[in-house]
Amino acid sequence: MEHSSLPAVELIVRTIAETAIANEEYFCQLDAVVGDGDFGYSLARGFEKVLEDFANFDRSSIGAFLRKAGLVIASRAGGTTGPLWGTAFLRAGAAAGNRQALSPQDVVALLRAAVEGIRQRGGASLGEKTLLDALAPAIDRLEADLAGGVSDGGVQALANAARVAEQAAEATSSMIALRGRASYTGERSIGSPDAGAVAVGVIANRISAAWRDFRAQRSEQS
Amino acid sequence: MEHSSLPAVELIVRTIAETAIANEEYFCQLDAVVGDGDFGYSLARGFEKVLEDFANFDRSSIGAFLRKAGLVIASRAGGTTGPLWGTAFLRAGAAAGNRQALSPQDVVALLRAAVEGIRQRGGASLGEKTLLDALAPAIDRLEADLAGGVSDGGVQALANAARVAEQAAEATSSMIALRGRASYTGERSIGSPDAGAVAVGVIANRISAAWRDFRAQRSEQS
Amino acid sequence: MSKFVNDPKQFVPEMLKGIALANPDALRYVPAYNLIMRADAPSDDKVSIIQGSGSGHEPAHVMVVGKGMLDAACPGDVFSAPPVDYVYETTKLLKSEKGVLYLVNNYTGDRLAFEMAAEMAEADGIRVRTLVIDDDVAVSGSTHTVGRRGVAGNFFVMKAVGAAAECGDDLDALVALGARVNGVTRTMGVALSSCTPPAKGAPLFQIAADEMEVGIGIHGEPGRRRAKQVTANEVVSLLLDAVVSDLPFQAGDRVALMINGLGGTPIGELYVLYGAAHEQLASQGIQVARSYVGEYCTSLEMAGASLTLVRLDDELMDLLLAPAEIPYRVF
Amino acid sequence: MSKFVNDPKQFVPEMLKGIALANPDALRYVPAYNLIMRADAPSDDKVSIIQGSGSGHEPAHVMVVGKGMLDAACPGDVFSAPPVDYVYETTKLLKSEKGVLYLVNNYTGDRLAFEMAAEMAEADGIRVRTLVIDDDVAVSGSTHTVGRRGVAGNFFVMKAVGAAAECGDDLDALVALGARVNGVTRTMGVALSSCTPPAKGAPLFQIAADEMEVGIGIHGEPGRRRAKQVTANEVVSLLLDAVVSDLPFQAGDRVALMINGLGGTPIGELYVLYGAAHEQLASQGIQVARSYVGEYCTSLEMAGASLTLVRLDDELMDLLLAPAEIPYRVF
Ligand SMILES: Nc1ncnc2c1ncn2[C@@H]1O[C@H](COP(=O)(O)OP(=O)(O)O)[C@@H](O)[C@H]1O
Ligand SMILES: Nc1ncnc2c1ncn2[C@@H]1O[C@H](COP(=O)(O)OP(=O)(O)O)[C@@H](O)[C@H]1O
Ligand SMILES: [Mg+2]
Ligand SMILES: [Mg+2]
Ligand SMILES: [Mg+2]
Ligand SMILES: [Mg+2]
Repeated sequence: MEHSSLPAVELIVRTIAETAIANEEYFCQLDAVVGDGDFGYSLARGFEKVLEDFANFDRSSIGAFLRKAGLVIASRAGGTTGPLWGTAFLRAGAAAGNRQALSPQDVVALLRAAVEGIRQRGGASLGEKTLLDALAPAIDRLEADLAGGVSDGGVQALANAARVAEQAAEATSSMIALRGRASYTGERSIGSPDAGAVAVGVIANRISAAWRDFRAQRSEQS
Repeated sequence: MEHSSLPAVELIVRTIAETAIANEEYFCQLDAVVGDGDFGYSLARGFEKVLEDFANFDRSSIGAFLRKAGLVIASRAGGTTGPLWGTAFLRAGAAAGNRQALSPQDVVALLRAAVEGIRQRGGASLGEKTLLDALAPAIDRLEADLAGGVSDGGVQALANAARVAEQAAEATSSMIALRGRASYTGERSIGSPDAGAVAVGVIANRISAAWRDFRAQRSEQS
Repeated sequence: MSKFVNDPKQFVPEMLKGIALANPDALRYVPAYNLIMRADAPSDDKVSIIQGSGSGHEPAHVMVVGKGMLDAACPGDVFSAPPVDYVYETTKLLKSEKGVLYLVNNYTGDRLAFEMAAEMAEADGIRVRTLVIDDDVAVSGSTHTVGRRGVAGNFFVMKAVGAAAECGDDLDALVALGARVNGVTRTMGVALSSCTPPAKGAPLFQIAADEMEVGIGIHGEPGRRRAKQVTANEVVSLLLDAVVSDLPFQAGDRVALMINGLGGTPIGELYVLYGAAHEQLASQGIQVARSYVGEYCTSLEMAGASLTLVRLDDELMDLLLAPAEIPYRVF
Repeated sequence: MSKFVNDPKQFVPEMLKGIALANPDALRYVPAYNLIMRADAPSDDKVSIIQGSGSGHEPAHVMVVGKGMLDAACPGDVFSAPPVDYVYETTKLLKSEKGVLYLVNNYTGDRLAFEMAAEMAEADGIRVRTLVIDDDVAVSGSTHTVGRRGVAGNFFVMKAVGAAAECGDDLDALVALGARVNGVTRTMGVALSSCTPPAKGAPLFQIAADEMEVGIGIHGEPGRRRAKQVTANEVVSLLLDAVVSDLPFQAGDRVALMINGLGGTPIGELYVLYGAAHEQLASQGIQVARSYVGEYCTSLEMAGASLTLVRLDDELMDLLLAPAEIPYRVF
């Protein structure tokens, strides 16, 4: 993670997509407990299309690549998920601009831009039992770990961030849902974690593992 | 049953009515197996009204009394049951005419008229799995038993007829329904008795018991 | 029993009261005979058309009383033919110089009630003729002495004779027309679930979650066979096979196609069936010239659908398109 | 899963195909965007009205596209807001000099999709305004940052602005009218059963046979509370209490009363509810001047109903009575 280039970004996006598709049913089930059960479906439809068009994405810059992913998600995924996740990728793309590689600080800035996009589009604050409640603390931890510099290309930092995301997702159980379809369950939403937050945890975990493998391969090759 | 007078006819009609009402659910269940489950309901609604209006029925003759019962049944009971049972009572009433008492032969003639009414109205033949399959053989038996004259006022003859009705009703199990709603079940109707036939058996049984009690009371009093 | 009901025995009267309250100007309700009639009927310039049957098939028939359709409906309890009295009293109230037409779905109970009522009304000097409707192809074969059942196709008979009666056609002409419509109308249905009459409180029959009853009657009577559920396209194929081959409908025919919901199936699914039926018919050279998708003749909350085809000619098409005003409406 | 369905993922497209085949002259279907539009739209003399939402609420909204109602509907999958793309492409196809009106039921997913699409369309020079509908009184109180849901009352907004648009009213006038209608419309529903989205294959939520969910949303979202089932009259009381007290409706008001079926409840039961509601309102001095009983906004095959009241004035009554032609029809 010294300087992440397009292949690294491709790996991350592909990993997110594959994880979303592999967990379609699980994410739906989570959403069914407090929401309306379509979260996994919407997410999978969006990322299916991402993989379908993947080869033809604009690769002129990291920003162009991420924006294209965002457009595809927004255009194909329904529900609240399409606009929110689409906006996240669009904003990350805008933050990346026409860079060909990203510094660790760039990565954090890009993630912050994504979070800010979700916040603006959906109007949610922290503590309202949404994916933000897993995403924001994970980015905080990542920023802290990366701040002092890393020697392993960020493998450990990503693992830590993933663990934080998972724990934070778990912790949404005690929150009362105030956003999205889940909010209608009111008090009844207490006791089950937010589907979006759990998805962030699962995806962060898969990214962390994929990144570790990717780095391992690279060091073998070098 | 030497000479049945209006009180005896009243007793029989009342017994039929009370039996129909008491067995509403049972008769519905039977009809639900091969038919549409409303037989007990229709029968009970008709005879409920008979009991309601009972006190005000025309008692100028046995015929008038039975015709009134028939009209009430036909007017109040729905389904196939209303027209068929109504017609039966109307025809029995017509056969009784303005008699004030009935000889055993009159009773048989009156029952035959009822059966003929059902046959004409509904178009069914014996063996088509209808109430006729219990009613007709029971009347045959009654006629045979009464033919030689009886010493007990017909108590034994009625008991025999009731037993025949019950057995004949049971025997409809092996028939294929060719009339009424049950006919749509076709082959599937085999194995369950006809609801109307079972009702005839149950009612005949109650009449037989009621008649025995009625005779016993009369001989005590005399 | 997941139903909106108060006293189950009052289900039908309370439903009728609701219909009357929702249509205070157009309809009159006579509680004594479960009677819903046009407020402006009878008229001596028009044959009075009466339909009656068990309840539980709504909108048939109490919600299709009005200009261009029925003049009156006198239903019995749920799934039970009306008592003779209801029919007779209804007939007296709808008496017209031009006569009274009974539309009767072919079930023993209904036929007998209308037959006895007709005898009584004729004794009073009222001219009555009866048209029996029997469009259901599920029931066939020599064992069925009771004949075919009348099901959703009765809508087309009511619509056609209703429109013709509005034009002043006389009783004999209406009987002939109705017989002609009935003669070109064929239906078959399939049930995916049972249904529960309010006063019974339990399902009418048992059917497994993955089964269907092919050729179901509208009172839960069994049809041709019990089978495993199949795809929507396959359901359409087997219904069409039975219906098309029966008349038979042939390449070049123009038809009306009705996909009728049995009460518990959402209209979205009915349109899936409709699309498949329309295309399968087209591939046989049969052109759908008019479509009807929705609930016309139901079995309480039964999940299922029936498919009706009517062979059209210009006269029949005009009658189907003629205006009508009934409680069952969108706007 | 007792449903008429082929590939569950193709459920919505196949339904839309059926609608298109049944209405070849009046409608156009664009499969790429789940789009059903009037064949004669857009027109520069008329604001184009677009509604989109998850599917599974039929006849809303794909079956109410037509003269006097919507110009187009672009639904998402079952219970899922449409993707932004569908809305954006629909907007481009319906572009009119007089502008485009979005009618959006107040759910986060729908709002976000229409908001993003509006941004994109406006960047293309299309004039777009959005009207958010939120008639459901079940959702209230300070914790509900997302606000009230849009449910069956959206019919009245569509009908009124649809009629006004047909008369040539401009975009701002339609937004004002729609807001006015939404402001006098209140709804609450109750579910007696759950429902099963085709692609899910299992019920959305669990509810015991003798329970009801009071204040249910049209996607199976929970309402105010879970309770034991009560009589039809009691159901009406508790719905009316919530609805009447909310606006509040008052003695002397003239209202439209809608009893909307949620998909699995037969219309006979809806009329039992209607009768009770009509009488209870009358006893409060509130006069029902127009009735709507049937299915307007459903949740697949859910057993249940919602009750909507609209406070009427003469203008609104005229708009409700204005003619309209849509696929959802009887004749
Ligand atoms: N306003 C919001 N802001 C941020 N995240 C949200 C918001 N609303 C919902 N979410 C997230 O989206 C997830 C649900 O997505 P999805 O099922 O597509 O939405 P819905 O069915 O509510 O339209 C929730 O679990 C939550 O994490
Ligand atoms: N045509 C007929 N002739 C004589 N009896 C008949 C006929 N049809 C039906 N039944 C009798 O009536 C009973 C059913 O009555 P009911 O439930 O009222 O009729 P349905 O529901 O078929 O209209 C049957 O069990 C049978 O005994
Ligand atoms: Mg969801
Ligand atoms: Mg029966
Ligand atoms: Mg019956
Ligand atoms: Mg959703």
